[in-house]
Amino acid sequence: MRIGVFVCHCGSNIKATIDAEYIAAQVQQDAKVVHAAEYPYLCAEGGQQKIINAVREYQLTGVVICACSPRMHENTFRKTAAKAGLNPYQIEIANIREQCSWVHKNKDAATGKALKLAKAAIARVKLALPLFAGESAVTKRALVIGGGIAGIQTALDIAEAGFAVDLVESTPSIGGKMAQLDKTFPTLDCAACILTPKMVDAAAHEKITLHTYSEVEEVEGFVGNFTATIRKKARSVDMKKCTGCGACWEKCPSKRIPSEFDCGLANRTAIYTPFAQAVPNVPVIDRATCIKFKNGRCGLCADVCQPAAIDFTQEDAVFTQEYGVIIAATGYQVFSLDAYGEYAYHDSKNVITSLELERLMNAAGPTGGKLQRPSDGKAPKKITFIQCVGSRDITRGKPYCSKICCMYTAKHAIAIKEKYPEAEIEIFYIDVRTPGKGFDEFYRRAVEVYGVRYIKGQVGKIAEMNGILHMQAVDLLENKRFDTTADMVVLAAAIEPSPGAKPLAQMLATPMDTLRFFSEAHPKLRPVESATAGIFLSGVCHGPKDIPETVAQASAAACKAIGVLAKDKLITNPCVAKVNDKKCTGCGRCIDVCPYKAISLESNAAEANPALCQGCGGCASLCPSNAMDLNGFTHKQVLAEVDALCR
Amino acid sequence: MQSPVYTCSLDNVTQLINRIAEKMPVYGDFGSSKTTLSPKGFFLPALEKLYETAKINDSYKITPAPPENAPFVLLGIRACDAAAIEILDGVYLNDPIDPQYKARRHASYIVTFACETMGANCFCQSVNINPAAPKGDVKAWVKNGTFFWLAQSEKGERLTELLLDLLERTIPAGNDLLPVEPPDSAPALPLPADMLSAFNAPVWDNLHRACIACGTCTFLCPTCQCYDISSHECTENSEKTHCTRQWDACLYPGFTQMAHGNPRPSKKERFRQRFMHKLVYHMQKYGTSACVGCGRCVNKCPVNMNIVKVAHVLAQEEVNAYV
Amino acid sequence: MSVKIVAFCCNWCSYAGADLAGTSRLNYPAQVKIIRVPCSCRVDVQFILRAFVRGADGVIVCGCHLGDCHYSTGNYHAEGRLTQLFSLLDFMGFERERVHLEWISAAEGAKFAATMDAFVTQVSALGKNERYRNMYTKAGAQNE
Amino acid sequence: MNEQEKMRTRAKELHAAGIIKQVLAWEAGAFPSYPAPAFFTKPNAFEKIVYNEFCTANLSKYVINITEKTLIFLRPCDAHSFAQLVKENQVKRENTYVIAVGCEGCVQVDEGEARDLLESCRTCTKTDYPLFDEEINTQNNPRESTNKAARFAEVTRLDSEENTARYAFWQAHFSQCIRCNACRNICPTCHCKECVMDSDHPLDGQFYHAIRALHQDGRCTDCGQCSRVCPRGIPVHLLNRKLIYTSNK
Repeated sequence: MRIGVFVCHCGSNIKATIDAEYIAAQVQQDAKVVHAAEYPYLCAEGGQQKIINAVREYQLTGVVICACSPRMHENTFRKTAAKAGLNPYQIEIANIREQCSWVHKNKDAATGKALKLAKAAIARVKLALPLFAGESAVTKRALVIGGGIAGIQTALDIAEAGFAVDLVESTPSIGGKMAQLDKTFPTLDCAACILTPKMVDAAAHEKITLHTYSEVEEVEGFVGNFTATIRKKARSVDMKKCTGCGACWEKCPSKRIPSEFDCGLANRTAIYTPFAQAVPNVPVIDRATCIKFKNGRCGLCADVCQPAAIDFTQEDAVFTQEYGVIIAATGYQVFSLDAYGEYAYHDSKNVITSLELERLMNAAGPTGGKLQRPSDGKAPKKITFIQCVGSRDITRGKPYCSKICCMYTAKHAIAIKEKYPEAEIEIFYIDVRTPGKGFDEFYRRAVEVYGVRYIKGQVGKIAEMNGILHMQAVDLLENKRFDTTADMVVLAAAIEPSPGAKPLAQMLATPMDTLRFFSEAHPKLRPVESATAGIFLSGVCHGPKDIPETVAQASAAACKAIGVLAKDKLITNPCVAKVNDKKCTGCGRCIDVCPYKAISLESNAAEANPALCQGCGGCASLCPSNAMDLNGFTHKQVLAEVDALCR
Repeated sequence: MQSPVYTCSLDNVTQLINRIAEKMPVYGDFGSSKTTLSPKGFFLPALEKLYETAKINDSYKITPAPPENAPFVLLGIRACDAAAIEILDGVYLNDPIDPQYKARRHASYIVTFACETMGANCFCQSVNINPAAPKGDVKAWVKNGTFFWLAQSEKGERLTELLLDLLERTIPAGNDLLPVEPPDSAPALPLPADMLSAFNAPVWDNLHRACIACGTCTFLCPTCQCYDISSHECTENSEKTHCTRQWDACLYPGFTQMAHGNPRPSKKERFRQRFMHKLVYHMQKYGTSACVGCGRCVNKCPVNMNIVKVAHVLAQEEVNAYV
Repeated sequence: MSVKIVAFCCNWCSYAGADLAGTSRLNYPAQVKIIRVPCSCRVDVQFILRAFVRGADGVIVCGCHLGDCHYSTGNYHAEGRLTQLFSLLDFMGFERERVHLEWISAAEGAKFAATMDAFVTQVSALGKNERYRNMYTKAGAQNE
Repeated sequence: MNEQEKMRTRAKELHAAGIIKQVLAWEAGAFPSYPAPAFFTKPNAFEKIVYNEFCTANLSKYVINITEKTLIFLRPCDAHSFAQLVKENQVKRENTYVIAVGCEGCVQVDEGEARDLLESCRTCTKTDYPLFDEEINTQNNPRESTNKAARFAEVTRLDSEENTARYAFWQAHFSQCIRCNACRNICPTCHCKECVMDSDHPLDGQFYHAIRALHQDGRCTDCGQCSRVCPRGIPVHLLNRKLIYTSNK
């Protein structure tokens, strides 16, 4: 056994609090360490070459890298070892940066600990067996969950690369939040004009299958071999026959249902499509409010439907499908303002959220695009916008900045001034954040060309008295409190992950942060991949973003997914469970602990299927006779590591 | 010339013991019956440290454990245990002599005590040991309410000199002595005729199945003498190691574990080895069986398997449950 | 002599949390030494007891929050197994405060540092671990 | 106790009918109150089957990996151990013919005299037989309700004490341990081919009892054999009973 130890300086990150020479010297006391060296940047090209040369020169059979966290460069150094002809799994990393030099200021303590960690890694590498990655097939099909612009863009990109995609959307039509918008910043082009073509492309693309009004219920398997169970909720309309003529929803007598698409500002019928340009343009019967389903009478829609597409007996259809990759695109929802009673959102009709304003401004909206006060329908002369409602507020709201509110409020201001030049607009803000391309120029036009008043301050309280909204406010720049009035107040409410995100994350066994956004594999280096192999993140499900960023990330996620689908076979993780059948008594206790059902009993001894096993080790630590062991984390290795650390 | 017999009254026997205790530590007493554990632990402790090694820069220093030769007295040893000690002497004091055992054995004074009645599972008479006439440096017995003390060896005389002022010389009358041959003769423990027929007897196949190979019988047996030597790293710092000797049992799977494996692979061979050693191999080499009939194994075996049953089954060979 | 602490951290959450404590330049005592395991359910009862026998004074096992485990049910098994171990150790008279189980996510660097701080203080209050090593010796006779 | 007669007759009948090849029961020993587990293959030996309060050994472990069809007599504690072994594929149910026998508890024997009831029988709460083909006198299992309270009395008493007192209690016991492994070798659910405490010496024997108890967690049938066979009288069953106690909570 010939071990080489390489201690990295990581510039000053390690060198500052750890004496690298001392460690390189001390580890040589171990007879099996035949070479020890230190280097300013081991992960750099030069550093890796130094390792390769040393492996060849000293015929090393094991390498220990004392540097940053294995989560950062384990794969880099495994590739380096492979290049030098060493088995990639006979390399061990001692984490002396994130878990030593950066967290301990006292140099002696840090150096002492680093030496212990190095010895532990040496103890592990002495027992590291050469491991060879296995292979597993890849199902050439992708599953995109969420039909907003993010899901649509990802689906289109994957389909363009020639792979089949299933796009699952829980509402009756794809389009997501963007479909509800009027204009989009910074170019003020109409949301529907740029979205609907993509929706149609997605529906028309022969590689994309749309599953609207459907939900994913269960996901099993692993990258390349996912199996998803999807429930297509009964629309009560036969999609093949329906032409979308609309006769049914004209005749439907149950008309007083608040439309979710219009944020409740308008009503819809029991049989409905969310909006005119819905894709697929096939209505859905909302069984909770349809009279036929409630008490068996009516059925008018069936009578007027020429193609006889209405089918009240339709059942939910549940099907399972294999996928190679899964992309989460569950989007966002507006943060509930219940905690913000001072803005009288629930008391006064004229205090609305920005999304509701989008519907009021939209030509296809409840008011046909005319800006009216929801209370009396009059055109508001004076409108006040309040920014950061719920955002950047650790006490009652979300700790993060929702990123898109400054820009869409500026857009609203410009759009209103375009249509109603005499309207007076005040915007209370903490900071105006305009980081994107052409964003600040857009905001400057709102102030200079359209005369929108930006007040750096907060509104304390809003109360509506005989139709007028009275506000106590403070102007931080003038450092004065003042009262003001308005006909309408628009709250730029925070955005949060949609409710479907948490259950989906648990189904996919993908980590989520405490704010219910999907956790990316690495904030800077792998932003569109989740921590679970084969699962990618597209759009706001990963964090607040505007449309340009969402589309960019959607395409990036598609590209990563294509990276997997393009392969015929995937290299499987060799650190999987293996059984010593001489010791195994066939008691079967390990079978129940395996989350991947990878273990089966063959002729009275257990066997772990390397393609299914993900290497969690639950079976290895449960087995009383140590018959089951885990490659890469064997009993002997961990025990040796414990010894090295405790002595 | 036989040394004189001394007596003293029952109640100042404790004075005798205290007097000896002033000179050297005393273990045991003239209790009602034999001890649960056998006295072999005084000569061959369950765990003893043989030597220590310490690494000093690149050489090693070995410090053997000091021999324990401080004198001590064992009181109330019964005939079976006294005979057992002689059996152990035959093994450990003949070539190659075991230094640790020798140091302890030469420092020891054995004061035996005669048994009037047989314990529930005692069968010493079946292996021709007379409970009333134990060997040992000094033989003591109680008859008609008086305590008798007879030195039987040079060590015994040295011990008696300490107590001359407490003891009176006497010429024991006829009935003061204990009967020479055993009070009621029990059936002799049958010993196998020859080694080969015992080794290949088919009864072993079934006889061993009840045994759970726990080794309790070897642990309690006064004549079981096998040990294992192993060295351990000191937990505090890895530069120091110590080598220890501890009792082992032929019933354990690791007993004769060698590089290629174990010559006695299954419990059957190991079970057979235990009784073959006691009844046959020892008889061949030393002329007596290694069983002294103390009955400790009979009493404590968790599945009630013992040497008497094995001997009877081996010898009787008539059709019975095990064939 | 300061106490020795061994921390078993699961690769997906608590080990990443420890790394985050590093990238945020937080601070916790140097006696804590981390062993990476794929999941908290990989921590075998033998590893914990071996650490104590070899001289550790405290052992802490960290895993993902329940429901967040990368292997979906790993931390449930870990919790079941370790609760039984801790209750048995307490029953045998060992100081229950020398062992601990904590759920720490990849986003909780601060919580990681705080947990380690608290655990080191808790174990230091108990001092060196004598009981774990002397259970089988007559009041410490044999073990030097 | 006329089960003994019925057991002998049933054994002969079943053997004669060719249903079974051998019988596993207890056989009178060289000394009266020491019956030992034994396999009977010859019909005329069936007369030697005994069944009394001295039959303390649990028979279920002897049938692991048995190949010939064997008649086995099981009391409630043996039956639970046997059921656990069947569940863990250690014995093929079809290789066994099980007769459940009534049990009034066994007694500890020391120096030939019968002492009081075994601890496990004093605290026995089992009256059911999970698996059996026939029954003999199973109705007269006297399980007073006091047993239920007695079962965890010692565990709760120890729990209520200071942990230093508990440590002293266990150190006094464990320092007597001679690692003879009788508790492991008699335990029906301890059936590893090679015990981890023998080969790898992961803990140099320390915590042998803790590890053994945890290996039986969820599987131990509380038959009490481990404490019964301990030559040093260490109450190791309390460790398993504590685990049962906590997992019941």
